Amino acid sequence: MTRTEPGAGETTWTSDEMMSIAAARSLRDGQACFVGIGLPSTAANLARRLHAPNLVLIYESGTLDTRPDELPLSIGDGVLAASALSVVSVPEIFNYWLQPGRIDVGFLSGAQLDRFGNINTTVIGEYDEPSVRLPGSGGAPEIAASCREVIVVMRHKARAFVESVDFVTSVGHGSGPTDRSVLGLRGAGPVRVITDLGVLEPDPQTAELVLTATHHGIEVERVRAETGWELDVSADLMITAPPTGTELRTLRSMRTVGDPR
Amino acid sequence: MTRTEPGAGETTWTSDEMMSIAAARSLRDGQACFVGIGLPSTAANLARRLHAPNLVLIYESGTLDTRPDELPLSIGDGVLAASALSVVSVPEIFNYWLQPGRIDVGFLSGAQLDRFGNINTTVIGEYDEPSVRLPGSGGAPEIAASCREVIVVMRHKARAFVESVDFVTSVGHGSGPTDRSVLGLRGAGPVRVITDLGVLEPDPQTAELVLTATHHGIEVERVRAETGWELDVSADLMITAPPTGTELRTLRSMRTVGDPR
Amino acid sequence: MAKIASLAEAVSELVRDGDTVALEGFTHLIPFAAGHEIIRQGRRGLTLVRMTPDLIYDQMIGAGCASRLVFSWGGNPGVGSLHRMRDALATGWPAPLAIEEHSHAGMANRYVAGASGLPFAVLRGYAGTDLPLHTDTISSVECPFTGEKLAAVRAINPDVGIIHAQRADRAGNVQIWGIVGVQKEAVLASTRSLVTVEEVVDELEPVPGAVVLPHWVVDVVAEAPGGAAPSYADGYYDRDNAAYRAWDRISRDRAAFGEWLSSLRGEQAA
Amino acid sequence: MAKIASLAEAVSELVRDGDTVALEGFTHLIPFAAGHEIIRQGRRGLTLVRMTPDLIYDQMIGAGCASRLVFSWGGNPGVGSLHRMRDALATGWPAPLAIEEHSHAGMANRYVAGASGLPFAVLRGYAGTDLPLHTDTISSVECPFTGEKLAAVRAINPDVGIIHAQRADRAGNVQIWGIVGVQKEAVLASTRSLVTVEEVVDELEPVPGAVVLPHWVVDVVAEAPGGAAPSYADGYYDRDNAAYRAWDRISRDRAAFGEWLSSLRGEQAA
Repeated sequence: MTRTEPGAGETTWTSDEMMSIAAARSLRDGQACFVGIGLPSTAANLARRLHAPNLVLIYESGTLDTRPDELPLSIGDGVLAASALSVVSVPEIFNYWLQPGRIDVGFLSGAQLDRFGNINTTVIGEYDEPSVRLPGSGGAPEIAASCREVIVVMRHKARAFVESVDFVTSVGHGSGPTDRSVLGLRGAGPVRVITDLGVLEPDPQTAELVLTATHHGIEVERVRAETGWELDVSADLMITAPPTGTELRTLRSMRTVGDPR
Repeated sequence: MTRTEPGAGETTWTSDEMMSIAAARSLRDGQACFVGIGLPSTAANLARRLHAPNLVLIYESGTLDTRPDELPLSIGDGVLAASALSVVSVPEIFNYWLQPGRIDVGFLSGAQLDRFGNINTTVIGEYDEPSVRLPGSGGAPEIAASCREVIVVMRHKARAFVESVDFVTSVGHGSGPTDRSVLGLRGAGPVRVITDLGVLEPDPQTAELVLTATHHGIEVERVRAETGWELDVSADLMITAPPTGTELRTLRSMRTVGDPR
Repeated sequence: MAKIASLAEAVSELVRDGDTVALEGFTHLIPFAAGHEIIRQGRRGLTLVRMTPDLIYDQMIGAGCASRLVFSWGGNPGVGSLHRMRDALATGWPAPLAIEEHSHAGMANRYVAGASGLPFAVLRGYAGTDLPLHTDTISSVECPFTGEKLAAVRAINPDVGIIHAQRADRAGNVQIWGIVGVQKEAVLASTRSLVTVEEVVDELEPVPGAVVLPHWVVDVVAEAPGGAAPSYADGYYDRDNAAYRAWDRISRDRAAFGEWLSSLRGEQAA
Repeated sequence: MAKIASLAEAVSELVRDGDTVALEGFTHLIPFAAGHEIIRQGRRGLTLVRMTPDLIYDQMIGAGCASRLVFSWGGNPGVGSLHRMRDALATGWPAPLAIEEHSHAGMANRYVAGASGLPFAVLRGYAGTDLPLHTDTISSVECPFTGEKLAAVRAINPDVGIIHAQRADRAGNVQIWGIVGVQKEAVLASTRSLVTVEEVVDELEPVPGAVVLPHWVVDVVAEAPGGAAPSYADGYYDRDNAAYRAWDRISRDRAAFGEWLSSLRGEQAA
C-alpha cells in the first residue's frame, strides 16, 4: 500500500476529517457494507476511493453495489440508483439482503450511545414526553441486529456517550457479552466505535466499550471528559496514524450532490 | 353482440370443442382470470378472441395480463412472457396477486372431481401406494381457495366424476355449503363445472353439484351415466346453444406453439 | 380499468376525513402534488402512514390534516428535523398527533402482509429494542418447526394508497422505475388507490428496472407533471436538495410555515 | 467474488453425495446442462428440490442420483407424466425415492423463507386439503393480532442451489430476464450456489424485466451455452416442445431410457 505522508501544507485537519478517515480505514476491500446516511456514507465512499475499490455499498433504499460519483444527501438520491448494479424494492433489501446475515459490515451513527454500544436515535427523555424527538429507527435496528459486524461512527460528546441510553433503538451488546445470543441476534454487534477523538472497542470479557486508540494529538483525558461513563483504557492503547495527504485530498475532493461547486 | 349461425358445413363439432366454447362463454370481458394449462388455457384464450378482448389472463409462471398469439404448451412458455404486460416472480404471483383475492376467476381442471366440486390431481388410490400417481398440486389448491370464483373445465367420465375424491388436492365446497367459510377460504369456490356433456352448478342449499345445462344434443341420461354420484337435475335445466360458426372457426384457428402449421 | 381524472377530482373522490392514507415513495417519487391537494381540500383527522414522513407529512401535519402518524423514520433527510411534526407532537399544534412507530423493516413487512392478504408478517427484528413497549402492532410468534421466537407485525391496509409514478398508459397501467421503494406494496395493500404520473402515454415502452402496476388494481390515475418535486422522478427531474435544505427554515417557525401554507392554498384559488 | 469455472469443475466442487440440491427455473431457464453433469459425475443419494421436477429430475431420478424428491407439480408440462419418477415411486427403480409434496404457493414461500433467513413462512394455503396429512413441513400458526389460523411451511435451505441464466459478467454478477420464477430465492436460500450461463460478457447491458444476482452471493459461474435446452433461454433460443413430447416415449420405457442415459454418459467420454 502506498502511503503519502502529509506535506508541510497538509499537516492540519479537522477532527471530523480524522474520524471519517479512521472509519474508512476500518473497511476492507470486497466487503459488503450496509451504509447509513451522513458520517457512515462519507466514510464508506472514502474507503471506496482509497484502498477498497471493490467495497460493495448497499443503502436501505434498495440500491445494491452502488458507486456514486458524488455523496448522496439522502438515502435514496438518484445518484445511488443510477450507479447501482441493481435496485431492489425496500421490502426485498431488508428481507433478502439484510435479515439473512449476508452483509459483512453495518455502518451506523446515532444520537446517543451507551457503554455497551446500544444506540438511541428515537427520543431524548421519556418516550411519551421527550425533551428531544429524534427521527426514529429507520433501518438501524435490523442493521445492528443482522450485519456480521457493526461499526459506529459518531462525534464524541459527553451528552451523546452516555452511561445508559434513554431509548434502545438499536441493540449493541445489551448489558453484557451474552445478551445478543440470548436475544437471538446473529451478528457480532458493534466491534468498533470510531469518533472524532479515538476508537472504542468492546472488552471481550464484559462487552463494555473501552478506549483502544486515540487519534493523533488527542489526550486520553479529553476522551474521558467527553464520555459519560468511567471509560476504561486498553492496556495496549494505540495512536491512530494521522491522515495521509492522499486521504485528506480524496476526502476534501468528495462533494455532496447539489452542493455549490 | 353479433352471432353467426353455423352454416350448413359447420353443423358438426366435437364434444371437446363444445366444452371449450361453453367455458369461453362463461368468462366476461374485463375479468382477471388465473389460468391453468390445458383445457382452461384454451377456453380463456378463446374467450379473449371472441367476446372478451380485455380479459386479463394470469398464469402461475408470473405472467400478468398476457396475450399470446399461439396457445402455450406449458405454463411458462416464452410466448406468455413476450406478450405480458408484466412478468413477476413466482412467489409474487402467489403472494401479491392470487392470495389476497385480487383474481376474479380461477380456471381449473382435474383428474377427479366429486359431488361437492373438490378436485384431485394428486393420486388415484392410497397416497402411499397409489394406483396412479398424478402430477400433484401445482397452483391449484390456492387458486381454488382464493379466486373470487372458480370454474372447472374437465371431460365428463364416470371414473373422473366420483362420489368422493381419493385425495383432496383443491377444496371445492368440502362436504357442504358452510365448509369453505369454516376453513377460512375467502373465494366462493366452484360456481360452475363445464364438461364436454353439460354444465354442473352447486345447489345453493346443499352445495352439491347439480346438472343445470346439457350441451346441444346431449341426453340427461348420458350425463348421469358418466357421473359417479346420483346426479340431481335442476328444475330449469337449460340447453347450451350450439357453437356458432365464428366460435368454431376461431377455436379451430388457434394453434399451440410448436405444432406443425 | 383505472379511471383517468384530474388530481382534484381524484382526491375528492378517494380521500375522506378520518381515512387511513398512505402516501408512499422512498425518497424518490414522493407524491407531493397529491399531498398538497389533500391540504387544499382541507381533509381532517387522517391517519397518515409512511415509512419516511419527509417534508410532505411535515406539511400535511402542519396544515392540520392528521390526527395520527404511522412511520419508521421522521427526519428531513441529510438536513435535520421535521419541525412541524415535532411541534404537533410536543404542543398539539395545530392538532394533537398520536404516533405509531416502527422500524423500516417492520413497516416494509407490514405493507407486504397487507399486499399479500395476510393479517401479519414475521421478521427478525425489534429483539432487545424499546419499540415493542410502545407500539402495540408489534408482537411475536413461535416457529412451529424450530420453536424459535420471532417478531410479528400487524398488516397495514390503508383506506387509500397514493403514489407518484413516471407514466401510465390510457388504460391506467402504471410504470415506475429507479428506486421503487414500497410503492407496489402500498397500492396493493390499500382498499382504494390513486397514482399521480408525470405523463399519460399511448404505450408503456419497457424500461430496465421498471415495475408495472396493472390497471385493474389502480382506481384513479391523475396526471401531475412535476408532482414529485422537490423529491425527484428518475428520467424526468432531479431531487431539489436546496429546497429540502430551505424547508428547515420554513418549518422551524409557525409564521413562516403559515405563509407557505397560505401561498399553497392561494395557488389553487388563483 | 464468484469464481468462473468449467461446469465439470463447478459440479465437482459444489455437489456432494447426499446433498440437498435445488435446480430451479420455472419452465424457463431450466439448468439441464448442470443436471446432466451431475448425472455424469455419478452423484448418489441426493435430495432433489424443485417446484416442477420436469424432464431434468425425471432424468436424474432415472439415472439413480436421487433418494428423495421435494416438489409441488411433477408432470411433463402439456404432455403427461414423468415416467421415471413414477417408476421410482412405484417400484423403487433404480433406487427408492421418498417424496415431500407441497403446493406451488407452499414451495415458493419455503424458498422465500429460506432466502430471508427465517425458519418458516406464513400463507393462506392447504386448508381443507389432504397434503398436511402427508407432509410434515406443513403446519400452522395463529396470528397474534387477529387469532386467525394460517398455514406455516418450513424454510428450504438447500446445500446447493443451481440455476441457469442468460449472462454473467467477469466478476460473476448474473443477469436473468423473462420468466424469473424462484431462481433468485433458490440461490439466496442455498448454502452454496452454481449459476450456468449462456455467456460471460464484459458488461451487463440493462434489460427490461431483468433480475441481477450480485457476484458476492454466487459461488461459481460456469459457461454452458444452450444449457437450458430443451427448455428455453429468453433472447437465446426457444423451448423445444418437440423434445418434451418425444421424452414421453423415452421415459416410458426403461430400455429406451437406458439408451438415452448411455448416450449422455458417452458424450462426456468422447
